[in-house]
Amino acid sequence: MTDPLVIFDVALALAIVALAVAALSVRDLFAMIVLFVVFGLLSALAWVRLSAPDVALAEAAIGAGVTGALLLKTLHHLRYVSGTLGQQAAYGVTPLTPVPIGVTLANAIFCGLITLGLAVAYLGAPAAGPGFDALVAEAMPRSGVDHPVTGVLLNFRAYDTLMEVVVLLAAVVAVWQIERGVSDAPAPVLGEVWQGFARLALPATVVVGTYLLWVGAEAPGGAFQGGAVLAAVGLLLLLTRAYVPQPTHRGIARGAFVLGTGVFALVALLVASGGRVAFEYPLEHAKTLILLIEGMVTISIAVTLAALFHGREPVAQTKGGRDDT
Amino acid sequence: MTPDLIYGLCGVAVFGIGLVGALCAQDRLRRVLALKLCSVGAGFLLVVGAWRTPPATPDPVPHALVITGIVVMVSATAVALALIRRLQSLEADDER
Amino acid sequence: MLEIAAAAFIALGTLFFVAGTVGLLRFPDIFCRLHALTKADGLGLALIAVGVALLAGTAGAVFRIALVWFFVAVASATCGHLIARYARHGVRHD
Amino acid sequence: MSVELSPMILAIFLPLFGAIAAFIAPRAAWSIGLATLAATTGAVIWLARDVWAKGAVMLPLGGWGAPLGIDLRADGLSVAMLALTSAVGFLVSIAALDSLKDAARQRQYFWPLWLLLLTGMNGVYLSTDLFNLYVMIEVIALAAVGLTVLNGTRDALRAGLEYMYASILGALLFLMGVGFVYLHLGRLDFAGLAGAEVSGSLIAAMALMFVGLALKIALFPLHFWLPAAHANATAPASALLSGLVVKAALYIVLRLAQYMPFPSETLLTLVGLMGAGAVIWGGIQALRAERLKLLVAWSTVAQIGLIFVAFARAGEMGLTESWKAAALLILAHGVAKAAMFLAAGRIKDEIGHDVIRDLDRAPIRPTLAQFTFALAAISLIGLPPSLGFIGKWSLMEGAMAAGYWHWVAVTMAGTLLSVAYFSRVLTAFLRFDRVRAPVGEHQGWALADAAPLTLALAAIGLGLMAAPLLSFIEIGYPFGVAQ
Repeated sequence: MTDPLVIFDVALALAIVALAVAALSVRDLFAMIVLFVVFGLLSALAWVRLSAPDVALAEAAIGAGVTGALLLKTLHHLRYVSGTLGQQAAYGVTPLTPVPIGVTLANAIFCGLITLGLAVAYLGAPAAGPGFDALVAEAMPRSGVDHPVTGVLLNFRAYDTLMEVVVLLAAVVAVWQIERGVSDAPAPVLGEVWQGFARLALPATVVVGTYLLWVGAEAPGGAFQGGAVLAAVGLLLLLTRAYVPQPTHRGIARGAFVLGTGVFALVALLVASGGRVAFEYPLEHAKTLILLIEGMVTISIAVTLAALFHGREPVAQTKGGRDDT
Repeated sequence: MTPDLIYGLCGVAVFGIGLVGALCAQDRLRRVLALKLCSVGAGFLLVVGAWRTPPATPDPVPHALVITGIVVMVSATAVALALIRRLQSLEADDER
Repeated sequence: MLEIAAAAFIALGTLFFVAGTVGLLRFPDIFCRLHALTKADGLGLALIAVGVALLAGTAGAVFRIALVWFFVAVASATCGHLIARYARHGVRHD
Repeated sequence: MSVELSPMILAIFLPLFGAIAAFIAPRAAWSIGLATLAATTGAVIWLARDVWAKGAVMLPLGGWGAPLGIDLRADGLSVAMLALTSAVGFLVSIAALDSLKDAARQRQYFWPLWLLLLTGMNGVYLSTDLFNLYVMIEVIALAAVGLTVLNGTRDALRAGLEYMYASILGALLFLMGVGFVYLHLGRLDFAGLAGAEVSGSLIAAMALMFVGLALKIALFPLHFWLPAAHANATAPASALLSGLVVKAALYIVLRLAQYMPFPSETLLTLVGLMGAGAVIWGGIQALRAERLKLLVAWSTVAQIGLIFVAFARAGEMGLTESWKAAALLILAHGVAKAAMFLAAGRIKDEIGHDVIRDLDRAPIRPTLAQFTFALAAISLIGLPPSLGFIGKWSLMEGAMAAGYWHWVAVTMAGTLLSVAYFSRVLTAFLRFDRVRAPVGEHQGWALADAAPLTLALAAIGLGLMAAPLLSFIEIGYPFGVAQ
């Protein structure tokens, strides 16, 4: 029969499942995170196979990259507060009560049955069933962009995308709220080679991020992928300590967090005139407006993701680093 | 055996594995990771649903939805991790 | 002809990757493993990049493949250095 | 060029802009917040007038129209939920002014988080698209977790983390369900769901979405996270979480039941049984609770169960009417529970603790807060003429008419339990014989009691307006016309 690619697909799918199992079962938390990042990258590869390059880019940059960085940062912090930094052991602040094997087994069987049910339901679903294909194809000429995914994200379902940026805003507000009074774990010294690498990588990352944003109008890429890559610039700056967040920068940071949401929502409201409803961009300006929104959203995403990585709101460290009011 | 079938089952399996982890994992960090696995599983399902046998191009709407889902998930992860960091700092203070 | 050459390069590159992976799994300590991994993978990637570049249609694509190779090489060298540094000195803070 | 506004857009965008402004200008946050709430309430009133005059209204965002685009839709039920949210929210905000006055940082973050929460909830009540609902419940989840841990205590953080796990898992189950709906139907709007033929993937989708939402509603036996989260949050946050936030997921369940080829008799019975379990278990736990706020939180678990019992009260045939009983109970619980949590917070502030056993030893009696608590309890127990009474009455009436006496029995049992656990508190309020110090009976009156008292009075008074309320939520016939 067969396409040799089927062998590749099966192997990749098995590897993905195996990595998921391994990430959950490996003892060492650092190994867990590394396995998870590899899992994310292979998932992205699978999505390339399924002709979803946009999703693959987003997953690789955000799902694997930024999430992995967040997890590593947290692990570093946990090891620092528990005094196990530099030791091989897990951080072990709270000793974990061992679960009886019976409970674990029962849970596993329960989830297994659910998964089986879902698999049966999936196999029963119409393969390559109905979809939005025809509707999108019909509406694309009126969207102002040439790349369908960007058209969906920023025009047809722009409301969803606005709310997604709102979720990001809610996250950074919540993180700043939650982490007040948490003192920073000392950043590790990474040495000359690392600094040299960062000097090389910084400009390249800026270029790649901007390119991804720009190219989104006609090819895979766009605000989210570009924003995530630019967030990596922020991570590099924070890790090399080329930039140290200062309390006086809070105002600018807040402005950058809300920039995307604000501009997006304002544009959506202001276009509603002359018989148009909210989010209905006039065709002759659609491309400009979408690019404007994408640019602002990219800035917000980049700054927000970097801030989520940094965590704590930069406050003046007084009273031994605590302000619990 | 078509790619959508293979990866669809793979996605369901990943979702199930994530579910086991979310229910069983003791460690706080591992539970966050398990939830992230669930979200990747759900992403697989949507991407697979969008797949059309070439030369037809896939349906872009689910792709956009998955991108939204990925960004939403990273936000939720960040909040959960911030909670863990704060909580673990406080608990470490207690022990001292 | 070009395709055969490309296939040969890619096959050779894959062989290096396999060798690197075997080294990763079989060598006794972290430095030997790093040695196997960075050396073999660096060469493997370069060979595969050459093979793919032979198949690439446009100059732009070749340029991009070269960029990919370059950045992966720099990143993996840096990672190798950081891992070795950590293994030798542990983490230092200031 | 004049911008044409729709009240639906305003109801979502005003809180969003308010949140942005409150985040950028933390010092002015409280005034921005109150102004935003007043404006949002105005928009909801405008929308209510529109709906009253024209019936259900629709707005295709971007002009694309479902299924490609996303439509906003408002009918009687959605306007009732919006009105509940903004009215209760407004009063809770006023109460928050007082209870957060000594905590500068809490106050600074309370407003943006609460306004984002409002954005999310209003978005849910107007949405007609499954994926959009997923994004909205995530907005709600993140803002709600932020509010849960506002006071930063260890217990609140632990509870908040559990809440976060439950919330994310619930949302992801919902997302997986959305995936299955797409596989089967190729569209995600409500209109596409209506009249879809039942298949394996649709059943899987329904099950996933229901379990996900049940996790967010804290329906028994998935309620494990709720008591700690609601009991340990700061008082205005508890009022918002218990009174409003769980209602958003409940509302989605109502909508899904409306559009999906939902109920077979067995399924409804299952839902009713889960509700009955919640009524009994929540009641028992509330009886055993040692702290006032924990008791109130457990009573939320029980009351949510009651709403599901109301939903199942008359089986499949009765669903065209049953949802109204459920909706009435949702409204009644929203108002009364917000009042009760605020009152409990006031009592705790004045007395200095909320250990139920020692409430009657306190020489300080915050009389007005205690009175408010009692009024809210009347509505939650379901004594006439409160809105809770009307809800319970229509529940039992329907169950009796359909001959489903077991649901009547469950409701009676739940009512008795609620009488029992609330009287634990009320007797403590009224006993003075264990007080050592001279009693300052009228101590602890404060302007801060005004907002909860208004809410409690509304919970009672709305019962007198039940008939117009019912005819209003029927606009747009959410569940079709009754036979």
